[in-house]
Amino acid sequence: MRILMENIHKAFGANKVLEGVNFELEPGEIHALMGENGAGKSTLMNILTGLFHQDQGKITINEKETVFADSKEAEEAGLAFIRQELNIWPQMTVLENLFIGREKRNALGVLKEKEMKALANDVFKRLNISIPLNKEAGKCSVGEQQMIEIAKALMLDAEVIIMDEPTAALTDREIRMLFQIMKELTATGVSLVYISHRMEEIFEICDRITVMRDGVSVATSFIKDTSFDEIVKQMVGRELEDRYPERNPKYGQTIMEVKGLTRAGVFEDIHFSIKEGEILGISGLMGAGRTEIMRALFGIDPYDRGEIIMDGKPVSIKNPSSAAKQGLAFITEDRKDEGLVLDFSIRENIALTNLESFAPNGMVKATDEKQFVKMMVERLKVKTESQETQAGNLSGGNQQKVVIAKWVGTSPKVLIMDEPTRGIDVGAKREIYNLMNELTERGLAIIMVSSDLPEVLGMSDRILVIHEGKISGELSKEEATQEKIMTFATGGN
Amino acid sequence: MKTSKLSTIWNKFIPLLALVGLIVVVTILNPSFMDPANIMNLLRQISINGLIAFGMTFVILTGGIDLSVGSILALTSALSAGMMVAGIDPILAIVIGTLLGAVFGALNGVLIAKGKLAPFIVTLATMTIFRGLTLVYTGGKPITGLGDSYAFQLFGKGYFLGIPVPAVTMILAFIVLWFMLHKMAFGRKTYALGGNEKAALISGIKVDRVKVMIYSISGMMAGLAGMILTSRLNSAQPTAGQAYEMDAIAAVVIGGTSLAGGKGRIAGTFIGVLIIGILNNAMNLLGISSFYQQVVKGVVILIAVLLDRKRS
Amino acid sequence: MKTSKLSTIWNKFIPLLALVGLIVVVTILNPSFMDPANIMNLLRQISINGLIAFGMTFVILTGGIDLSVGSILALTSALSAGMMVAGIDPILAIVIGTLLGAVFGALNGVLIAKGKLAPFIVTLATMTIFRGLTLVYTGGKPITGLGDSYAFQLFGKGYFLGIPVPAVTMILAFIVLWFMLHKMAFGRKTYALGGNEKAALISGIKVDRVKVMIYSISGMMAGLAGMILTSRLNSAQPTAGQAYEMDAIAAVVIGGTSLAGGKGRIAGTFIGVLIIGILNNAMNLLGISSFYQQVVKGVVILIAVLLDRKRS
Amino acid sequence: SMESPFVKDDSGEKGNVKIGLSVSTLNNPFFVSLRDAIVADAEAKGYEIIVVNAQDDAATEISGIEDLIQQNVDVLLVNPTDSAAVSSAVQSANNAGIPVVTIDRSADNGEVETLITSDNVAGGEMAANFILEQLGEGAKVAEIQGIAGASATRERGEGFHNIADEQLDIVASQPADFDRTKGLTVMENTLQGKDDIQAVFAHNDEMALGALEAIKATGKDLVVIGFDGVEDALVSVDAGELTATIAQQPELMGEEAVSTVEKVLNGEELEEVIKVPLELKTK
Ligand SMILES: Nc1ncnc2c1ncn2[C@@H]1O[C@H](COP(=O)(O)OP(=O)(O)OP(=O)(O)O)[C@@H](O)[C@H]1O
Ligand SMILES: Nc1ncnc2c1ncn2[C@@H]1O[C@H](COP(=O)(O)OP(=O)(O)OP(=O)(O)O)[C@@H](O)[C@H]1O
Ligand SMILES: [Mg+2]
Ligand SMILES: [Mg+2]
Repeated sequence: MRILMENIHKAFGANKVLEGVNFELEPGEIHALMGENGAGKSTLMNILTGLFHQDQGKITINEKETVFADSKEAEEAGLAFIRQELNIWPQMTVLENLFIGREKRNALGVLKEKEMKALANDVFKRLNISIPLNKEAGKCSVGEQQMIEIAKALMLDAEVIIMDEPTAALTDREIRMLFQIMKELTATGVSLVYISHRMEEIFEICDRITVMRDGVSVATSFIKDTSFDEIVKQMVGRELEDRYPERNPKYGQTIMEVKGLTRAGVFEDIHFSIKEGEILGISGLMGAGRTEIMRALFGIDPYDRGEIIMDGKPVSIKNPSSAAKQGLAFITEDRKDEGLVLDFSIRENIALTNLESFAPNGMVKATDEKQFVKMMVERLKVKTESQETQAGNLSGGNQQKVVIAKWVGTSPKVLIMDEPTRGIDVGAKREIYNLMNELTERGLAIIMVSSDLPEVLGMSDRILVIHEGKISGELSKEEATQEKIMTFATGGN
Repeated sequence: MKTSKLSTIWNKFIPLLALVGLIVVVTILNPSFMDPANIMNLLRQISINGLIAFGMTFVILTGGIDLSVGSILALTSALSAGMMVAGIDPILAIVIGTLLGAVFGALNGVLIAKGKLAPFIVTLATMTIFRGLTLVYTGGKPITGLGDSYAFQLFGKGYFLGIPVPAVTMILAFIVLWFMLHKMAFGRKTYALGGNEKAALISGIKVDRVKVMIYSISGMMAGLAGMILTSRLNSAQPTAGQAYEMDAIAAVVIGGTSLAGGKGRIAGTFIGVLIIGILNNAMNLLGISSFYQQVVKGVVILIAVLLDRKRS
Repeated sequence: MKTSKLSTIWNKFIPLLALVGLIVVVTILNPSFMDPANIMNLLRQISINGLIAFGMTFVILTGGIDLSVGSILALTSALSAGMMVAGIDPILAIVIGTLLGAVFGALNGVLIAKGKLAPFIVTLATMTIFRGLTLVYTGGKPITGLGDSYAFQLFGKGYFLGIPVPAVTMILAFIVLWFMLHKMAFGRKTYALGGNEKAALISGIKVDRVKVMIYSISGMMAGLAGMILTSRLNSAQPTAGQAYEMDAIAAVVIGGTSLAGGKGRIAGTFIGVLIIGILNNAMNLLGISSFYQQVVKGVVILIAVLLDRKRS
Repeated sequence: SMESPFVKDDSGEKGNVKIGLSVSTLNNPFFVSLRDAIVADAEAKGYEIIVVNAQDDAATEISGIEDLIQQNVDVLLVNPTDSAAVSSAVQSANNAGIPVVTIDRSADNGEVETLITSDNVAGGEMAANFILEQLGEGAKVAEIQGIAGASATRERGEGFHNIADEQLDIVASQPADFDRTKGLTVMENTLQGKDDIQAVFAHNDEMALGALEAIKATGKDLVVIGFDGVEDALVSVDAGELTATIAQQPELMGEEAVSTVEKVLNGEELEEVIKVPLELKTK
């Protein structure tokens, strides 16, 4: 299928999101689409697949001008879209999820369960994954859910597959598998649009790249003719220093110790300690249980056994409120679902964790609050017109900064960051790394859970690897390599 | 992790166990509860709440609610009784009455889907409107003199193979709706809507159409219940069906369907209907003072949902 | 982005405009509506729904609902009347009655928060239970003979600076609750809970405690309304307060608060209360038949929420 | 203070007489008939009449009466939901100088010109006596009660129990909220528990007619007595299905009410209570 999008414009109300984008897709190619958060990548693809309609501009498919009335029509025409926001029905089974809206049925609308099961098994075999078809999708990890989405798209036998950050939640093993399949697909003439913030991936798998900046397509080039630095320059409009800032950690005393933390069937005998000024990276395969451990540490989920020691004193953490009192802070992996109140303004979100300090006797002191939020917004370089902007209207990177701001504002001793840069563009990533550096320099300890191996290697002072709920290895910054981490992560040693 | 599969199966049976427990207790306290005659009684009595609750199950599965069912019941009852008095064939009037229920339900559905309004407030408003229209139409007085068509009498009061016809109607409706919900694409869409409406829309499900369908089903079941009631009472009562929505909702929730939508089973609703029906029947049989009956009923609802909650 | 700010301000005024429009129409149709005496009438009439609706606003802002307010009103009314008959000082009885309302509300809150149950079903159950307890306590009969304490009479029937005392009470409650909602940390937590409960919990908010507080407030307002009603009726009626939850919810929603939680204002609720109150008052003044009144009321609720919807 | 600063001036133009009527509910055919009778008679006499409906809620009732006062009615006809609860509304009318006539139920406080009522207690007694006549002492009866707490429930029950407690055997007593559907199910369940019942007394005709459907379904032939004498019930009695009904006479009450209005306007002396006779209707 040949697709040509010319001079696409789109505004949401007064917010001009796309202002002249050109994009083309040839049969059998993998075409990368890159750009900062909020550049309009997802919006462009939503327009192509009929969810939104452009205000101006033309879409030509196989030399014919085309407008899809809705996403279903695009799907029927052979365009599959793996969306950035997972479309998962947590309470339905994996099988039901795979076929929602496109159930196999007879003329009367009666479902053909057997046929659907067979199809699902085929695609899972092809993806080399083994999620039970009758498992509730909500009980699958984010990574597994992502694989379900990929499977859904593959089952459509589409001519064009659009992947909007499919690897953000995946670990190396799944990514390898995915790339393998992408190669196979292109060999049969299927073309792919690949949106990602991970530069390595783009260079590994894509044929061409279009870079977007501020709603405009700035350049399209062949991957072999371009370079890392050039793309970054096109994206952010300036040169960027190294991807990871240099770290010169100065450790203080041990601030937190965890001993024998166990929750039956989920994680077992988790043991570690962390010093002031240190970044402890936590790596592992998807579903290894890293998030579960962090949730237990922060008092969101219970644990069966074990001890948490802060500043040398055993503490009891029953809920997030008591965790915060002990000086912990937690940036969750899912900012929309667990990090932000999307209807709240930036101010209200940042103030939420700090209400006690603005409202010592229950009354909120509005001026103190504004002052404080202003300071945080400036310090984290949140891009916004005003602190009254609704959090839901911010781009992903800026949302993440708001989540970080709300916790940094509490002056914690230990900051837990679960996938701190998931779905965030290079520029914003670098800012978050700088911030992590700045915080540790001031004596804060950071526990960073990440599935992005270069990030783990680039930022951690020490690395713990989790395999099936147990610590399978510990590596210092010096000895750590991708291979060693993967060995531990898969249970080898 | 391993226990979870076992406990999932176990969980499905919690409402059933509650039901069995209730039956055992009631039978011990008053053995005449188990009389075939009383069982038939019970089946007939629950048929109206049963029909309404089955329709309500679809609505609640989508995360909605239908407060107007009682008023739809009264309005369709009045309209079909009016038709009968005007000389229309009673069976035809029953069919029209049931379909009118679907039409009123569709009106709810259109307001909710196209107006993008909360189901609670829409059906709260139509509850008032339909009730008002019923009172206007009947002038506040029952409509009687519906003739003595045998078929019509049979519909509410007759027996088929020894089972009360309303109960047979309810069971048939259950089978049809169960099939729609669990074996047809429409049922999948119902669950999808309740589980994640935005995603359903993005997945190309015609969300509005499904909603209109679902509220039509709810209205239609209320209309059908209205027809049974008309036959049972041999008249149309302008005040019929008041607060019926509450019993229906309670039955759905006791049966394990989540008010947040996306999760639940119509078979559970059937059990919920039986639990509430048995409770009402048994408290009468046991001669429990009516004041305490309310307290007991409330407490049983609470216990049922608490048990249900424990399982997750 | 720029227009949106303007339209946000505009939007806040939609319920207010609806109110003004209604007042103009009514006054044209029957100028005696604007009589100071009638305005005072009106204020007194809306005070009970006002108090309940203010409390309900908190509940709905968290995405919950409280169906038990009418029953709490009846139960506290009966209990405090019982106290007065037993010779307790009427003012003390009023204070205790109001606090008992908070206690019953807290019970709802604990069941919802600790039991992790849906507010709808919990308050549906307690609605039945509290009503049953009221009937048990009163034996189904009104409680009379409350003595003739002047202060007590004043509470429901008196005037303060020419304004009916119940209206003064309502306005005071409004000011206190407005302050709590918009100027205190507690209010912020209420919104946060409704906007994203998970995020609120993870932000260290004691979600359970806030919920208990919120249902206590709702119960307390119902209790206070019950005290006013007791004084106005000079007796406690076991059947008082039936279906009051519906008017309160309608007022909250007409005032622009979303049933999904997280969005809305208590000032809007005040406007909603006025709209419903004026509607009831005006339809009586205009001599509209009570059957049609229901139809009109339902239609007005629909129009109000449709208008409100248009603004987003 | 207890006084409103905004006193209504009732010096308004005389001539056209305006009556305000507050009915307790229109969800019951008896009260619908009562309203119809009053409205018809009043209009026949050339009075203007405004009706408000309390929907069985005391607070709504007070609001409605206040709204009537606001409209400068010359006489208030009030059919209270409850005699205690209506008092403050009656007092408001007194303050505005509007004469009040209560119908069916009285007001505990406030000045009332007169009460027009059928004697519910006597009606309950009539029902019990009728069963005694039909079946003799010790007959097994079931009582189907109205809405718990409603005055009609209390008074009719009281009259019935006055006689029945001593001379009959009350085997079941359950409320069916004056509702025909509930009358039906309550009767079904009661018959299930106790199949030796000989007679049924229902606090109104609606419930009696519902109970009758349940009894017909079992093929039994019991003595069933209703209360009110609504059209349906009278038809049923004539058809030999319902054994009897203690008929109130809404038409007569309506007529009485309107002529009382006339007397009040003329300043005539009135008796404290005007009793409208109840009538035992049998085939
Ligand atoms: N439905 C919508 N209504 C209003 N604004 C929207 C809507 N969808 C997207 N936007 C805005 O459009 C802009 C572009 O968003 P888009 O999701 O296309 O960015 P993106 O390039 O995919 O970014 P990311 O890398 O963070 O996914 C953002 O400013 C976003 O806030
Ligand atoms: N809500 C849930 N109910 C049951 N099991 C769950 C739930 N969420 C996650 N799990 C399971 O718990 C295990 C650990 O998941 P967790 O999210 O902690 O993994 P992770 O290492 O953080 O990986 P990810 O990269 O996917 O976040 C997985 O096997 C997952 O399937
Ligand atoms: Mg995007
Ligand atoms: Mg994780």
